[in-house]
Amino acid sequence: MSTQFIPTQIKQRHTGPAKGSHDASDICRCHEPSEGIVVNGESYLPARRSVPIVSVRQLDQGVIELVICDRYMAEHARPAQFANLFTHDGLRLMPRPFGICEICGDEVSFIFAIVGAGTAQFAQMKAGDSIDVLGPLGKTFDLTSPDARYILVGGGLGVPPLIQAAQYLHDSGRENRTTAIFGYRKHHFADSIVGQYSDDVRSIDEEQGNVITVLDSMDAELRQISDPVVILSCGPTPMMKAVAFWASSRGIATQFNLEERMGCGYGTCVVCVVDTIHGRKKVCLEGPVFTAQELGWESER
Amino acid sequence: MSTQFIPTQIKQRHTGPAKGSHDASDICRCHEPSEGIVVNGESYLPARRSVPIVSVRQLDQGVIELVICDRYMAEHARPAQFANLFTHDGLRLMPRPFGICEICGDEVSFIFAIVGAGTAQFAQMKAGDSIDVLGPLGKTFDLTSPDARYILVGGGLGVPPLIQAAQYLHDSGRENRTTAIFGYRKHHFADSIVGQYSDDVRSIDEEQGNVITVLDSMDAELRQISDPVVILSCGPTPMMKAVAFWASSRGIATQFNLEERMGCGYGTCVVCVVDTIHGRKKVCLEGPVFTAQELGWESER
Amino acid sequence: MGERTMTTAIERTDALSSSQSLQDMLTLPWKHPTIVAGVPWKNPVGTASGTFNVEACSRFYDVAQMGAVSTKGVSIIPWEGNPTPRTAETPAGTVNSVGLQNPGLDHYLANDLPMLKRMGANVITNVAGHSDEDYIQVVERLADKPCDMLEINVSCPNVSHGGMSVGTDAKALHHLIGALRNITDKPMIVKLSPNVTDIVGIAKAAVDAGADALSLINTLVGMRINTTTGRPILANITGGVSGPCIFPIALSFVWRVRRALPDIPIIGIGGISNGDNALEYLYAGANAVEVGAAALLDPIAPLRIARELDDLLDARPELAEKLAEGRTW
Amino acid sequence: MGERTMTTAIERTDALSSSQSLQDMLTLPWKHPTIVAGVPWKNPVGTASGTFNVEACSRFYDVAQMGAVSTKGVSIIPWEGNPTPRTAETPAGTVNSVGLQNPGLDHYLANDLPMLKRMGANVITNVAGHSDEDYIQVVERLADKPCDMLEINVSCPNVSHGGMSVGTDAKALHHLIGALRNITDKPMIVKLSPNVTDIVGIAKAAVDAGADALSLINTLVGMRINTTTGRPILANITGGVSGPCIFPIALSFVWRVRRALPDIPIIGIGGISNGDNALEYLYAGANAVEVGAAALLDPIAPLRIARELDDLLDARPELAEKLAEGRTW
Ligand SMILES: Cc1cc2nc3c(=O)[nH]c(=O)nc-3n(C[C@H](O)[C@H](O)[C@H](O)COP(=O)(O)OP(=O)(O)OC[C@H]3O[C@@H](n4cnc5c(N)ncnc54)[C@H](O)[C@@H]3O)c2cc1C
Ligand SMILES: Cc1cc2nc3c(=O)[nH]c(=O)nc-3n(C[C@H](O)[C@H](O)[C@H](O)COP(=O)(O)OP(=O)(O)OC[C@H]3O[C@@H](n4cnc5c(N)ncnc54)[C@H](O)[C@@H]3O)c2cc1C
Ligand SMILES: Cc1cc2nc3c(=O)[nH]c(=O)nc-3n(C[C@H](O)[C@H](O)[C@H](O)COP(=O)(O)O)c2cc1C
Ligand SMILES: Cc1cc2nc3c(=O)[nH]c(=O)nc-3n(C[C@H](O)[C@H](O)[C@H](O)COP(=O)(O)O)c2cc1C
Ligand code: FES
Ligand code: FES
Repeated sequence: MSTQFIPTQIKQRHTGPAKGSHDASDICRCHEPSEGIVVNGESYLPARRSVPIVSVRQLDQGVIELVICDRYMAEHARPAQFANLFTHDGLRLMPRPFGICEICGDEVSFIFAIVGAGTAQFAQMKAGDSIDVLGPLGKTFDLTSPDARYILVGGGLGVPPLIQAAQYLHDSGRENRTTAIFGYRKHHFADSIVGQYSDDVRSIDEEQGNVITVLDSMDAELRQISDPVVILSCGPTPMMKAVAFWASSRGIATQFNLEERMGCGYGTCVVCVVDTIHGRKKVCLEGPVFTAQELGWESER
Repeated sequence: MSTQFIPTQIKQRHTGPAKGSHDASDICRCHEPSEGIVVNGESYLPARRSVPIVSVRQLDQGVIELVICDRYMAEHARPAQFANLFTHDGLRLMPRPFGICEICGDEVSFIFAIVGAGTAQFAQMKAGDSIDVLGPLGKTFDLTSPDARYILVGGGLGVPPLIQAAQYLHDSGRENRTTAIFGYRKHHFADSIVGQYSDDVRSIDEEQGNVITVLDSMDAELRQISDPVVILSCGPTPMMKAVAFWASSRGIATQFNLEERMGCGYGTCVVCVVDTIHGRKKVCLEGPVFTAQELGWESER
Repeated sequence: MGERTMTTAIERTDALSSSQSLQDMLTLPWKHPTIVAGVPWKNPVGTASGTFNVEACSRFYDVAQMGAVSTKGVSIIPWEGNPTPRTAETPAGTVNSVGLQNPGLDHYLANDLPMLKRMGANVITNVAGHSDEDYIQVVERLADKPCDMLEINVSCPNVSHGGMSVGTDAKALHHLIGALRNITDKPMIVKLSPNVTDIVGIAKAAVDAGADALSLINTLVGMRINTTTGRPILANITGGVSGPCIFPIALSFVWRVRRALPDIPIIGIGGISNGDNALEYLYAGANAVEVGAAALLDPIAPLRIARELDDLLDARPELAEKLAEGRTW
Repeated sequence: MGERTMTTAIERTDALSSSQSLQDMLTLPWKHPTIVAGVPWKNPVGTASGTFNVEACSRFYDVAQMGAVSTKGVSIIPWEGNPTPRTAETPAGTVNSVGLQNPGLDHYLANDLPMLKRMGANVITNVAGHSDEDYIQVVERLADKPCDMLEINVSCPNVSHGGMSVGTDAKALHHLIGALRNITDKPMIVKLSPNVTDIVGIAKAAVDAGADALSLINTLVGMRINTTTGRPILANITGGVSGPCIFPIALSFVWRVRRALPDIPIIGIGGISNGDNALEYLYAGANAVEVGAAALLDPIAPLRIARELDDLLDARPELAEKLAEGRTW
């Protein structure tokens, strides 16, 4: 097995007690009901709300893990769903969407790169601070096939939804059915995290090649599997297109988690569209998961 | 003596150690040089800067005292000068000007009413937080006459510059030359503060009358004084005009501390003007102190 | 100091500070209704076109609680809009270039409109077109449909033909609105563009031609540039700016049109993020308001703002009474 | 994800985050000069008219360090401006109605101009008038005075005659600028109003009539209302909106004029609060920028922004070289 662990501490959140400077049971009480809000017999989703931050830590240069406490999101989020985070800054009002990463009790983690003003501000936040969130948003990966073998192909900051997929499969007793192929620029910052949920982590960095190199090396192995193979992928568009091409030429099903600049994140503004074979679709509401077929990526390279 | 002390604690800041949750000597080190900034032999004023908050406390319902630590301001501020405070809120960028109240070591206090968004945010701040300030700004009361008797006539939130005048006179050995006549809506929230610097505090609230009632009661007393009498006043415009009329009919000199909505506070935008007999003048740079004569208030009522 | 008062309400109703429960927001009776061009609104707050999609929003709140809902611009055939990215952040706002992507009138009539009416919403159908003929076809087909009002969007900065070009030319606008007036009896709101020299001239042209009400403003033309690449962020280069940043500008448009046209019903739009902002529009002379960008930041913002305004109007019985009778401040 | 980069510079140069010392800001050599209408600027950042007063600002920094300083509008006789209150806060901005209060040309020539030149500043004299004749008199008397450039303000929203009415009418503008061109050889910048339907038409009129450069934008018409009294906050009712809120709008004006007029020098103005904002203007096609409202919030903001831009240009040698030669991106 080619897993490479970098010297960040292995996370204990899934099995051990919650981290952060506050006691989780204490911090997590003030929240949304876990069942949405029922008024006159109609059930409504919780809207934007302020929740406490449990911890903020740096995983790598410019890569941050931020953990919030929100019971509703923790109970309802499914792999590939995302949440909008908001700054406290009146000059920067727009939503920042991030893939939901790990879920532990009432806690939900996000992993993001500092790329601009909002992420820089989030990185400065501390345990105990509050942050506004909306979510979970969007549709999930299709993980319904009970005997499928899932290959999680992630690039850079595309790994969070794949970690959530690994955790979900793990928690539903299918951890032996996942392989994580993560491509990093340099440090393998997420290996220890996904390693909690999958014992087959084959990561790679720029010096070593790319995710296609790893897929190629699995070719023979995959041919021998009789179960259906499904690739879940999230990362830079060129990477995802390469994965789509690789998989389609082998008849392997693929599901891609897309990103697009968003206005609202919940389907009301038609800002976040992507071209599909069925026309322009909202990534936030009709996605973020699309198959290679829907995207017309099967024959492209 | 008609001084009325309300049951707020007497402030010890002038004589005792600094309040606030931080040790003042610790909190006050990180700052502006006290002598402005000299570059190439030219001396410049310090511009906007971030300074620590030493304490925030409520003096009365909706009336707050906020103390900052800023050595430059503490050393250079003179009575009637003011400072711009700024919110941390990108939606509310404009300066909030406040009269400089007490000075103690490197600490400077402000007293303000919560009247809008900015003051509400300042009231929420805590010791140890930082706040952006610019100042001291504006001109000072003329307190050069060594033997004058100063009557400080303040209304509501107009008292801070008069407290600073009382402190200044006190610190230059003239505390027996000040009488503070403060008119309050209800609670006499500043008596204990000004009482540190003046032993003649004659305050009044709406139920008891107004500052003119007190001035009238001093009429005989004042006629017997051979020293020049100078009234310093700050408060609602109708009050100040009444004071101007009362004083001018008695030949008493008056200096008024005006307020006007400001764009910059340091004389660059011409937003804050007041009509004077010499034309429209900038309150922030050519004021905030003007005499009744300059304002043409002598004959008005 | 004469100016200082203890009653400024700005902060009390600030965005997201509301602690009202959704339960209360959805069930309390509305105290202060209004009437716009003869159509009763249960409160003076509507959703603004392009920021309200019934499927998306009704998951968060009962859309029938709004004074009205203005739908995304509907065109006679489906439009695919502009390429992405379609949004960029601006200080205290956003600039978007959706370009009126919408699935077309047939889809609207088969899906959104029946769903909205089933839910009990007061529906304003926002109408888009590339040409007079486009608008005419949509309005004609809506004549017997159960929408309550029409809002003719002649002010979208993101479509090259029609859209803003009609809304910035008094003559062209007069011609279009006159033509539409001939074919519909529905209360017709004309939505105006702020990107003009003479808003009063444009407003008068719309009213002369038969508009029953005006809504203003649509977005202001704007853009952002990525300083890493040196290129515009929006694929369409420019887009429409909305959000709190445009609030004072939009307010002055409403004020100026109200001064020039004392009787026409006006819906104020632009940068509203709390009840106090909405109130400023009512004092500027609006009969009602629509909330746009704020809904992008929080799905229930329009409802929260309606509740805040409803409470603020308690202390202003004179204004509330005028609104209730379809008059304005 | 293709879009994600690690190099966005917005935050690095955010307002007030600069830790550069005043010492450095005032003494380091400038690396990236520009040329506007033949006049060398030591850096591409000037102060905007109405937010720079030499007496007030020179107490905080050496004004000769700016690329240029644009003075408050100067009229032939003293103007007393509008009544107070003259300012109100707006989301991420401010609205003002100073109304061009200024002590008149004689005072300017006796005080401000000599003081500025003694200090070594590159001086743009901003010219105000109520009529063509007003402007002509000021420009005539400035012909032999030591100011470096003229900026003709035909875009102030706060004066009833002249001011914006000239700046929103291409014909009137062409007439005025033509008349001024006949009487001055000084580099003449015409400052344009954003409150127009067709900025390109206006810009062309100014250039055809002999403008050497354009500066844009002046403020957008706006207002605020006090919801306690129901009355406008500004005594003048409406005023001009400036500050970060107008940034995307102003940027698009510069972009559009640059596309239509590839060769005219342009000074970008509006909502600049850091070096990265200034850079967006340069990529939009400006040769230089002016900083207005940011200086109200911090006296040394213009200098800080100039330093931030100077550093940002280090990594953009191609752009820097073009600017140094008086060309644009
Ligand atoms: C569904 C979805 C899931 C995502 N998940 C992750 C994740 O798990 N980890 C991670 O690091 N990043 C993720 N991203 C990208 C992330 O949203 C952006 O990096 C982030 O919004 C940048 O914010 P900023 O304030 O730092 O940048 P700024 O440039 O200051 O942002 C300005 C505006 O542009 C938007 N924006 C800027 N870059 C992007 C981008 N690449 N994609 C979308 N919007 C952008 C911001 O949301 C904001 O509205 C995701 C994006 C989407 C759409
Ligand atoms: C020279 C001077 C000294 C002052 N000293 C004091 C003092 O010691 N104590 C005190 O309580 N108040 C004082 N004031 C008034 C104080 O500045 C305002 O109460 C305060 O700015 C209101 O801010 P806000 O954010 O709460 O109100 P908002 O209404 O949210 O403010 C919006 C904008 O309007 C301005 N503004 C609003 N009301 C006033 C006002 N009455 N005067 C000037 N600007 C206003 C604010 O500065 C801000 O730019 C002084 C004003 C001036 C000009
Ligand atoms: C994403 C988005 C899409 C919009 N689409 C439309 C539209 O289809 N038709 C229309 O008339 N206005 C449209 N608008 C304009 C808004 O209805 C509103 O006039 C404008 O955004 C100003 O209000 P705000 O500041 O509250 O957003 C759109 C605005 C946004 C932000
Ligand atoms: C208080 C104030 C006064 C102004 N006075 C003038 C003026 O006299 N002449 C002029 O051409 N522009 C004037 N302006 C407009 C500014 O120069 C500038 O064009 C505008 O404020 C936009 O830039 P900003 O967002 O950086 O402030 C004034 C602006 C402000 C805020
Ligand atoms: S972001 Fe608004 S519809 Fe997707
Ligand atoms: S507030 Fe700007 S000159 Fe006084």
